[in-house]
Amino acid sequence: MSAQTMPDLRYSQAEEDLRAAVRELLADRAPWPAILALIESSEPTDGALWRTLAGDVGAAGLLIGEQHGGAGASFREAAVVAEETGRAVAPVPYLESAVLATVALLDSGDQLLAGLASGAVTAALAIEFARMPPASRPGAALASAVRFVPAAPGDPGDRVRLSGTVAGVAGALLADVLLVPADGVPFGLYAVDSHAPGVSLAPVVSLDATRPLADLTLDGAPARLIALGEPAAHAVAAALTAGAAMLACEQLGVAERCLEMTVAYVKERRQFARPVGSFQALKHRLADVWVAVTQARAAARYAAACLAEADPDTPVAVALAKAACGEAAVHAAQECVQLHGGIGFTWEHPAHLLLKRAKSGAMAFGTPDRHRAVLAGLVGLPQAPDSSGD
Amino acid sequence: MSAQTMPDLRYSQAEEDLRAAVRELLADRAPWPAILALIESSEPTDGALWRTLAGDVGAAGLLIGEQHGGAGASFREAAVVAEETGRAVAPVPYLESAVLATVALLDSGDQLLAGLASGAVTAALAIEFARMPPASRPGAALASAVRFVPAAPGDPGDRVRLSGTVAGVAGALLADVLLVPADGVPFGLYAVDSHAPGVSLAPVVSLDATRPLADLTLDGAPARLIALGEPAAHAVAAALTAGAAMLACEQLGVAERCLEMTVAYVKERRQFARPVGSFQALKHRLADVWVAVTQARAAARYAAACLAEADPDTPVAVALAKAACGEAAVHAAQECVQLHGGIGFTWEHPAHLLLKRAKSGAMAFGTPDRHRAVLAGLVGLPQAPDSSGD
Amino acid sequence: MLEAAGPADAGELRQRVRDFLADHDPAAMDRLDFLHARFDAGLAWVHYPPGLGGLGLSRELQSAVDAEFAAAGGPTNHPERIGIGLGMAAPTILAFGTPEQQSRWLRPLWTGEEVWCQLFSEPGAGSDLAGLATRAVHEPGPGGGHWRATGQKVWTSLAHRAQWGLLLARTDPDVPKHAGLTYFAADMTQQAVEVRPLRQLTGEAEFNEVFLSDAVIPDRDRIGEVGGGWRVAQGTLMNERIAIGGGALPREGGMIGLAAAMWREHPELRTPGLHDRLIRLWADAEVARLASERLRQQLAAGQPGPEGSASKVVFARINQDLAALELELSGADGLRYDDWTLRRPGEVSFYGRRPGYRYLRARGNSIEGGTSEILHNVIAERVLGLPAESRADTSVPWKDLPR
Amino acid sequence: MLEAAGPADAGELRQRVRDFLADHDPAAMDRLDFLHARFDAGLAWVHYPPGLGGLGLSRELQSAVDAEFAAAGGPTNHPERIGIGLGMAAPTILAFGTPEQQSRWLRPLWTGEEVWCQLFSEPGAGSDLAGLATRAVHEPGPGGGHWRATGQKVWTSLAHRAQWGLLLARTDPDVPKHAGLTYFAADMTQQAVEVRPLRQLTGEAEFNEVFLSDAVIPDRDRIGEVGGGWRVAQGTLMNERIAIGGGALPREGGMIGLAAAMWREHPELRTPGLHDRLIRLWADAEVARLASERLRQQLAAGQPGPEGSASKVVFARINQDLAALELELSGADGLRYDDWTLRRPGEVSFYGRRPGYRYLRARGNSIEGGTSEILHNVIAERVLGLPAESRADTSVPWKDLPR
Repeated sequence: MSAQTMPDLRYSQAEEDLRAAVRELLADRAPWPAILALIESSEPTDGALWRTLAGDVGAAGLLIGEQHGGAGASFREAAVVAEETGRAVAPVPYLESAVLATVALLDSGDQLLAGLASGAVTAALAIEFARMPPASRPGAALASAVRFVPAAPGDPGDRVRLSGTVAGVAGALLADVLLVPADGVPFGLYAVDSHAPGVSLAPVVSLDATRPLADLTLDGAPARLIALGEPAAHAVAAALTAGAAMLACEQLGVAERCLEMTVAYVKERRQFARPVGSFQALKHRLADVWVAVTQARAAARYAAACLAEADPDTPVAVALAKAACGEAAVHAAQECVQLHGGIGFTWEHPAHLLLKRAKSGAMAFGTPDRHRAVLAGLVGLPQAPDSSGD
Repeated sequence: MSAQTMPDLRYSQAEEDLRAAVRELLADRAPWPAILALIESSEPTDGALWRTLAGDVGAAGLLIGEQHGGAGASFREAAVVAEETGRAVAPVPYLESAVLATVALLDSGDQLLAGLASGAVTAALAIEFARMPPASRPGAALASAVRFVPAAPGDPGDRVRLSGTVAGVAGALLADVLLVPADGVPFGLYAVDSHAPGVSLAPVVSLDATRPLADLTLDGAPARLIALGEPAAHAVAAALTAGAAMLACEQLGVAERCLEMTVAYVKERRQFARPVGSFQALKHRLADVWVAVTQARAAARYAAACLAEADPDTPVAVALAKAACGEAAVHAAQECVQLHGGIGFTWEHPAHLLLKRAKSGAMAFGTPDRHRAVLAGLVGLPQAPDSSGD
Repeated sequence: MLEAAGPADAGELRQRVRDFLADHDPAAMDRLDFLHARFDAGLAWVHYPPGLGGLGLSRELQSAVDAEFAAAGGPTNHPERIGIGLGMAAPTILAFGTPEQQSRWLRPLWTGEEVWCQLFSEPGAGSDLAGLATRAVHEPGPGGGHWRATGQKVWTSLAHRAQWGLLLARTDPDVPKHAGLTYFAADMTQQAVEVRPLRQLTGEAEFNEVFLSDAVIPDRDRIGEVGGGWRVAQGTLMNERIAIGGGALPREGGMIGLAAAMWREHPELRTPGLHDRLIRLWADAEVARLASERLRQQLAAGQPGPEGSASKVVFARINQDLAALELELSGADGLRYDDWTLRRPGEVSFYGRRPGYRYLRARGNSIEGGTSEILHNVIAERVLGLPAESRADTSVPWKDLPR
Repeated sequence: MLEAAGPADAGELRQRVRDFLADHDPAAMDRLDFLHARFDAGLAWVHYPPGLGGLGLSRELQSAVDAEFAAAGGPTNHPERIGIGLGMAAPTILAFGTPEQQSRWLRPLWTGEEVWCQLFSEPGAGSDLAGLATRAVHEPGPGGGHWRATGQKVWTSLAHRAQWGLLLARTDPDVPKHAGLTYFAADMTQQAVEVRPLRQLTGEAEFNEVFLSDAVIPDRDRIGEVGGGWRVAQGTLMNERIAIGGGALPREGGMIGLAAAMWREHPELRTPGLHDRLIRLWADAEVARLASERLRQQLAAGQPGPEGSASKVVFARINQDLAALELELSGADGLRYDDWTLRRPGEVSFYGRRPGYRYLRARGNSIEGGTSEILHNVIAERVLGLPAESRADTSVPWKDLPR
């Protein structure tokens, strides 16, 4: 993408209105004490809040066309919701269902889209949350450990059965439907009812307790074919790419919240009879965080805009955003803990929720380091040979 | 080297006495204005000062055995002199003649050693100043562009003639004797009179003007054999290894001087009606420089001690020291320029002498990056495969 | 970006340039005559007001105009030689000058007939610009009388070629320092102004020292109120920071392009550690470019944000790191320099000459135009609202401050 | 290092241990009886004075003693469980305690019969320790009377297992804050001391909050002068920083060993960027180890340097960077944690459990035992002699400070 066709990197008024609605809901329904209580409970996702966000606010249907009951909006609007769920460390499967699973279904025009758009159905893409989006070799990167097996006697014609395991799936525990990429001849994408026989989900103790993961085991689970071959591979690749970009936007929100929380704290906290925010070394470090946020924001907006316009520069934009926002979020969260001093190191203070969301998000869909390696390939900066023996 | 046999990393009283003598001489004879004037002159090395340091103070003979008129001291003492020549950005070929050339000759017991020890003779090793010491494959890394040719009619038996070029040789312009590694059958080390016919030295405009480089061209220059085959390769490798270690010590001196100069300046310089050194952000940055210096000092001492004891851990110690001291010196010098503000950016202020010595020194004998790559090989941390295509 | 102001405007504007070119053949006209005519037609800088070289349009439309003129082979005003005039003096004159000053100065400024320089920093007033000591004393007379200025300024680019200097001077030492400053345009060609080259660590004398010894400044050349110089200077500095840190560049524009090219062209110089630094800096540079672009879009839409300070800070860091990388990547060549001879370059370039020069020159990027330390203070205090440093120096009369 | 004190000493000392072991068969003796005998023979910590578990020898000789005892299968005092006693309380008691206090406390401290903890930080007094609010009021009586202490302390490791707490309390609010503090050893087992677990972001409650409600402290358990507590506390803190940052380790000891092992064992997880970080951190960790070793040599030779602050700062940075690297190197496993259940671990370990725990725990390394920010201040002001922060809080009575 050349400078001549640089997209608008600002937020539109409609996007700001959407942001305000989401922020108000999350501030009201998911304040820090509620989240801290939730992660100690047996169900760390707030299903009721998710239904409100998905259905009433319409966040679940943003990317879905109007013909399926969605808003027909773009990744620009979806990005704004991701920023807000990041800011709030919201315990809802927005990224998992409204981005990952939804994008995997978009091209198929499958009937599930209507349920997703209304918020009646929640779905998850059964792929490891750590998985990198495929960059240059989509086919090779999409191998799945799940295999389809011939349909059982009496199964309808579009049904097969799936067996295999997928570790560390995000959003699976709350999902009604699991979208399962499976290898066979050829690669396919299938829908599996999460309560069907042969489906078992084992909760994982995740580093980010607000985003529960689960290990999925399928043992002859009945499945409905969504897409086969190249369309299936494309659907999964598109979902991972969009997921990485929207997660980057989520991380921008995390970084912004960390900065705001820290700035507010250092203005209040007094040591040596002065606000600690009057100490220049801390001021300069917070200025550095703010600078990192301004940079990350531009990268996040560019990725959202490229995705919205299906721009050929999208792989570069997503790798840039995932690396920049991941590092900004971790930087901001680590400074948030540090500059809160001892209190930021306690369980009772929400700083750790932001830190764990930041660090987990930076690793999900590939670390900043791996995204820079992809970037190097995309922009023609090949690696050096091993020189340790010279 | 295990923790049980950790050498003494402190400075002995004898070393401190030597340091004081060298520091006094250099402060007296090579103050900043003198060096600034020298680098604008046609001869940027101070020959008279070098003769005093080499002969009267005895710096040239530290590494040379008493049987050749030297002090029979060790690399620990030599390191202290290097720290001081670094501190002063001294325009003398201590590293070039008293370390590089001297170490190349040590094992041969050649007659030149007596002249070097007394300061009567100055020598240079004709090898590119940027050359890495060989780590794991000494032979392969020592290929030379100079070739020996059969002796001319009438040449004495131990004489041959050399032809070829060596770019960017340090200390060659002031040297009486050039020690030239040459390929042939086999690799050899030769002594060439720098004023002999067939020897031409073209001065190079060097980034560190206090350390002039020259491009050497030999065209049938008469040469005397010093060592042949494995002993020659070993002599050159030992010289490069010792050179890298002593250069690291020199860089420790550069870093220390930068820190001292900057601390003194920020205590004096007032802006906003306060010393700028009272601003906490600057204080913390200077504390970081001091921390880097304390770390670099330990690495430099360890390298000197390992060399002194011919410890098998020497390759690790030298790579560590060259990387750590190079980065500390550049860090300290860059902060020196920055924290002096505009004045540090001018030609009249000596900060740039330190900056150029620091940056050049970090690149000579291999950048910190290349030394870390060697280290990775030495300690068994192999590189990763190229993953940009994943 | 053209869409932002509507395609009708851009099309109409292009047509207007073509109409102008139909009447003014650049091949047939004297260069200055052509530039004067272009200015008078409002096609110099279309975002300036009518009558002052512009048409009161969006700033973003200018690139279309420049492209039309370039395509037609029109002479340029050599913007690379008059950067201070275009980037700092002109916006200041537009914002704070009288209509008479605007008419008098902007046309020859834009055509390059009159070069401008900036007389702000002093040896004792760098980061603490408001502490400056150059005095200007008023002498009554007809037309408001005149001022006599005495003092020493440093870090003055182009002073030896300048007709005018943007001068910040102390006109009242008896009030706190920020309140006692006044802003002038000083005639640099008078005898009382002496310009001496100031040599940098690169060997060049890109800057100058300027000595004012009872230099005369008519009161009509005062910009803004007496005692109001600090506010005017802040406007100039904001424009300087945007000029240094925020230039529009294509992908791989600037220092990153040089480093990436060397990497691609010299596989034998590559090392793994340098690759990691390079790709980090490539990503940083591209993200910084996007952030500058976003800032420009906000400015064009009348939503100025505080991100300009971030751009300058980021630019300096990336430029310095890239220059260091490029030098280390140069291998043995990195130990060489091209030339230490004292020279006075005709224009400023961060990207000229060889890697050694670029490495050294880049060290200045975090000093010139507001040090990175001062910009961090600006961000912390003005953007984040953190408490200001305790300042003993802002409430007492300047003359009573310790020095 | 044995050479430093002369081989005769080391040999003689080894012989003395062997003689002791000949008379005291660890296999045949009660564990505590053995430890008491070892203490009484001066073989507990040989650099302590005779009569207090030592022989007045060089600290460096201790490792030879420990090695002899270990080789003979002697029981240890489980130093990993009584780190605060050994690292902080003992040096403080030795430096500032009365002979009676030394005799009373050091023996059970060393054997582990009495566990010590540290009651310094408060919710409102972290970096600004001298601003603490826990009050101790004197009540006259025989033997100097006693004190009654009330207040809240935080970040107290081992408080739930401790017999004694090193308490810093305010005994005079009417003088400036540093002058009104006194140092005590408080009996932690009394009713008036309540210990509550304080949970960290790791899920563990490694630390505690301690509430003192009119806790009684006999005046004989005061350490140092009334009003002289700040000086005593400084000694304790210096020892704490050395204990955290300066432990003697072999090459690849600590976090670097874990990261290097994962690198070597999992080629499939390697990426080029992580390699660059790993080898940088390997070099940093090894250099930091050498610097700590150099510091220990200086201390042993009676040349204490200020490098202890550097060790703590460097340790925290390297540990944090390595823990982050190890987590990222873990691949998909890095998104998992072992257990968030609230637990009270028996001992503190930076290197225990899995990478997720180590990453989170390491964030505390730059906060506990003096934040890295405070240590930077210490270096800048006490080592480099830069001007102190302007302090409004050091000259007015504590009670008049804003809070």
